[in-house]
Amino acid sequence: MLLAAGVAGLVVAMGLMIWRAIAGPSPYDRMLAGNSFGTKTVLLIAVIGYLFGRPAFLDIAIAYALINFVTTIALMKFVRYRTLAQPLCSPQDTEAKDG
Amino acid sequence: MNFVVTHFNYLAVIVLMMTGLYVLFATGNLIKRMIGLALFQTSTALLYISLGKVAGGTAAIKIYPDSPEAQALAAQLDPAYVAQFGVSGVVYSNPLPHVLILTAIVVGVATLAVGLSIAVRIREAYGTIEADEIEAVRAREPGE
Amino acid sequence: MNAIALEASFALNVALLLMLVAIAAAIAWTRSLVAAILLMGVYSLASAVWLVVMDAADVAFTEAVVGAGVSTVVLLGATLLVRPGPVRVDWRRAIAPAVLVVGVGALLVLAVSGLASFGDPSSPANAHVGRSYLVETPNDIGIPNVVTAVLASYRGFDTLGETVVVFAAGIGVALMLGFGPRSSLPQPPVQPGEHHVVLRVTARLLIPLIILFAFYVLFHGDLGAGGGFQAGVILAVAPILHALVFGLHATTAAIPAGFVRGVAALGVLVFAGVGVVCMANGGGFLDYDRLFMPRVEAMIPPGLLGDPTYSHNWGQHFGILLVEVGVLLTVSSTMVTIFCGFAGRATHDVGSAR
Amino acid sequence: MADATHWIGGGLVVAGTLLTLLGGVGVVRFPDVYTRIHAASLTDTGGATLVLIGLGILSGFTLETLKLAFVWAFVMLTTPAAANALANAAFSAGHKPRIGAFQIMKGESSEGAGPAQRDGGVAP
Repeated sequence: MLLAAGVAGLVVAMGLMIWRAIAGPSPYDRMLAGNSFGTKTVLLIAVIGYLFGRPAFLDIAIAYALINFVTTIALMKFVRYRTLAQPLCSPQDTEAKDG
Repeated sequence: MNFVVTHFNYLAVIVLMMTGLYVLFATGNLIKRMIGLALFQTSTALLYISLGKVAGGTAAIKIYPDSPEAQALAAQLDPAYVAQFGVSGVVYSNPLPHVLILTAIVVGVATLAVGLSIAVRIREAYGTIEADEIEAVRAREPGE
Repeated sequence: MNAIALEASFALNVALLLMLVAIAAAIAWTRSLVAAILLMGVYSLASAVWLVVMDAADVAFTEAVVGAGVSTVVLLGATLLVRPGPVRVDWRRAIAPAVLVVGVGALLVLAVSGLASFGDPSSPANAHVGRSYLVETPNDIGIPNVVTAVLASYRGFDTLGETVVVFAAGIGVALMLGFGPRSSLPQPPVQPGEHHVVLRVTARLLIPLIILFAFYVLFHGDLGAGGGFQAGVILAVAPILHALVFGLHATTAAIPAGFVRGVAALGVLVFAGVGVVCMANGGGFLDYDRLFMPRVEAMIPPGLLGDPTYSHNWGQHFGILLVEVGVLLTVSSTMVTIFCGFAGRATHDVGSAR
Repeated sequence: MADATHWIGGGLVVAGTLLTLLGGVGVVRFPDVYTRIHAASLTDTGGATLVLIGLGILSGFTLETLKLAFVWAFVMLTTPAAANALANAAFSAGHKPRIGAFQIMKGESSEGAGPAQRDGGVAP
């Protein structure tokens, strides 16, 4: 019963994230919504596993948590730097620019 | 109305498939077309998985019939139903659509990549990825 | 407890499908390609949750790592290379597709009305072949995950075909786009004080864990959700993350292009080689029961590993494991090839090609 | 005893869900990127912690507990890092905060990167 309530709350929160991902307005809002949607997906998978009596599916939740991060980084690099191949700048780079 | 309830999954999947098909046809942008194709493909996968679902079933990974997990799952269902449709006391969903779709998804991303790389080469050859502009360029250069 | 779980299953099914419809409509409606690609990733995540509700744990695994991970990155890489403007919308061009789509949709609804209702255990799809796989797997194969058993053993020849298709697609992308960084790109503009120390540290922590998790998924594939395809994609995500954070030059310095292509071929070779070994021992192609010579099989003590309630067929066990390793090698190196092809093709090549 | 774990674990799950829901409302209602990132990342990590602890109490001490710990560790590692990267990128791209001490800092060059980065495809 409590788990079912938890699932319902997470689904509603995912719906709110979809609203933000569609509405924008800036690409960073969309990326934020996508990333947060992914985190809620991880939690939803975990709770569903216990609700339906097969908690072994937590593996899938682990995979989501890892993949979600990579997707967000790729989107961030795309929107901000227009490249996927260049390294993200390290502190030495910015110091060189400062000096 | 009863039809809508019993076939809700199929109807929703048809809406998704048609959305993908619409994106595929309505836009001239090749990248957007590939997105539409991916949408269509994912929706087809959803249709297969819907067909393989068995009411009250669980994932097709065997659990021991006398384990607490299996007992809890069987307790949710009518014993006659479990006896008729279960396999040694547990009702499983159909694994065959899962196998077909699992490989189809990985092959799908590989073919998506091939399609996108063709789009990239088209951009390099014609300077655009809008389908009608490509036609215009081809009309101007009849030698090709 | 019991009724709640069943009702919750159907309610969740309906809610997630409505969510998917909303996302698909937004993808069709938006003019921004970035938004469409991001929403495609969200669509994959939502459909993966739905797949878990539909008991398709293995498919959910694949959809999550492929749809939300690799295909988003590939789409982004392609978008970078073609540098499109905003998607143009012309309502006159939308009429004919809309009519067509409504027509096809109506035909499909007509076709679907002939299907058995959702969840029917005695429908033709569920009653015959699928059920016999469930019944026979403990005797024939002896592993708990029926999906892996069907994938790697019953339908092993089909899976070999799929692996070859993935391999061929990787070759196609490599031929069309090349492999890896071809020239030094201009550095992106750096603002003072802008650096990504947090990302670099996190990536350095995560990359080994991703690789470890990929191998867990591979070796756990016959016991729970997982297998060669999923593990391959997860393994490919580690170099992709490395390239995203530390640059593609560093990644190709660590993993040379030739090595990756060789591994892709090796995977197919391992898969087909297992089949040939089975033939050499007097069985059919990919008949894992004949993987070992009878003399070797007799030397394995019964009940060596696992639970004695499942009959243990060692040929099947090792055959499936070897085949999954082959799939892992091919899939992971193909995904890396595809990523490097898209990310490494310099954007100014596009301008100079004309 | 079983009843107590059921209520405590389930209660923690529901509490974590409510926190996540609160963050979702914040993401929809807040005025600019930075406040939205703040709302989402804080409630995601907090909600994940509560939900996963709740599930751990429900499951007892098994192999699943270890997996829950892994999920928690990955969420705690990736969500703040991604939020940091997003905020860093948004700020360096010239997005102005609507509220707080930094809102006038880039006032002069506000028509620079901010509006140009709005959606659209790729700038030529």
